[in-house]
Amino acid sequence: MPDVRLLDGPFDPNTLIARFTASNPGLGGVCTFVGEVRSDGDVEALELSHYEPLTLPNMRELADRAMARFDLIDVLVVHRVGVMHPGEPIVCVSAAARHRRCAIDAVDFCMDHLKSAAWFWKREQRAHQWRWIEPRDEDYADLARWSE
Amino acid sequence: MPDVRLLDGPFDPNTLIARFTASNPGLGGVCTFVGEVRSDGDVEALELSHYEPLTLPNMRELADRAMARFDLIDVLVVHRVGVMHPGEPIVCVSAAARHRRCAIDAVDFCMDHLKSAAWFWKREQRAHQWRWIEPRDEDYADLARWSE
Amino acid sequence: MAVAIVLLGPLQDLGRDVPGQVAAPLDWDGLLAAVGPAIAELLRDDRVNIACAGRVLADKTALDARDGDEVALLPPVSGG
Amino acid sequence: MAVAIVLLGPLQDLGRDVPGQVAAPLDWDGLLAAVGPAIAELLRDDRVNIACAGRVLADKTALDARDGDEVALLPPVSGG
Repeated sequence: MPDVRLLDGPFDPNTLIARFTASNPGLGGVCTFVGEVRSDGDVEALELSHYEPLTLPNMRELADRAMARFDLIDVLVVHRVGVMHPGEPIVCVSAAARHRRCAIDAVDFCMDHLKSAAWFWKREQRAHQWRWIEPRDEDYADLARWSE
Repeated sequence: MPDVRLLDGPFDPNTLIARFTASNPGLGGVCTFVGEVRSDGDVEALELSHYEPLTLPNMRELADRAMARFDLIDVLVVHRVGVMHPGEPIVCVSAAARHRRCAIDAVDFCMDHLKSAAWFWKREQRAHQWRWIEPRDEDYADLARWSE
Repeated sequence: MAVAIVLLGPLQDLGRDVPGQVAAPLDWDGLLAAVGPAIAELLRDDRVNIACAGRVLADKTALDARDGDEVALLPPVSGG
Repeated sequence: MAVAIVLLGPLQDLGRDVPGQVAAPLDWDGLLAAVGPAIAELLRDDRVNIACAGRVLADKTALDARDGDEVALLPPVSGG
């Protein structure tokens, strides 16, 4: 049963991962990706906005697709929204599967979709100025790998 | 600086991962894979043997290759040896990189090599009988993906 | 009787003059007229989506918003 | 003066009669003779490696173990 969350405050990925792993004992393997706000030169803060009626349903659908496509035992998809600072976790995806390749590929798949096919908009604050981030061509290319 | 360990007793991956992540703040992303002994029907125990003069140096070399090939900030490679029971962690690989694709690929690369190009031999106990496990063709195929 | 218009991401900054509510019903031409020429130009970009009542439209020019619907203007995402 | 012979993985079970030590120096033919025909047959398999003094030999038939060296017989691995 996928665990999908949209959080508007700080979270501790290790607590989530420990609970996720403990709830799936003797399962084979768990792959996890945790993305943090990068300490990138003079970036002071990052804001992720989203569109409530679409974002969470879309993430749930993504988790369901990953479950089916990669034969997962379970998947955890957690995404932060709101204003965050360097070093704070933004995203945590964890996949449990009997075979490692499925777990690793599922995390890769979910991250590519969260990056460029989920309803999030990002802006950065540098020198007290907010600037919207454009999607990167690289992210579209990553996503295209999964089209059937 | 890669952290590479061969352990002959139980370990808690979450403690290792939490420490690894905390030592690399604001880094971008961390990908982790944890493999456990599977609760596979009537498997009672699993034993991994190794050859001391080769195994750890070979794992260190693997970590160094991953650091260079995937432009990692840091990598953690931990492998258990000895007798283990279902649900116990066998392996934990964690890679920190500025870009998620590098972190994910590095974990994939290290796992494929640990599976079929590291000096470990595995046997399983079922109904009080020990049986050696043959390498799987699938593992060789996984490894071949990384040849240049 | 009204349709709500919501602007997301960078469109928020560009569309400060867009009214939060317009009269129902609202179709594609009505939307382009309501948001003004600058935003209308952006809406014609293929990468900009429109959702009505919580569903992304496969064909945004087929917009048909009724009383009480929310119309969301969704620029290209940049998440994760 | 002696060379130690160590058997790894499944070879441990099959090579219970292999002596732990043999006289130095030890070359490929000497090794095949020392381990007996069953293990000798397995050693000829390309997937079986031999390490001498902590180094895996690129060409195992070039084995040249000296006094104090350890020769390890390494069957195909099945790790992780």
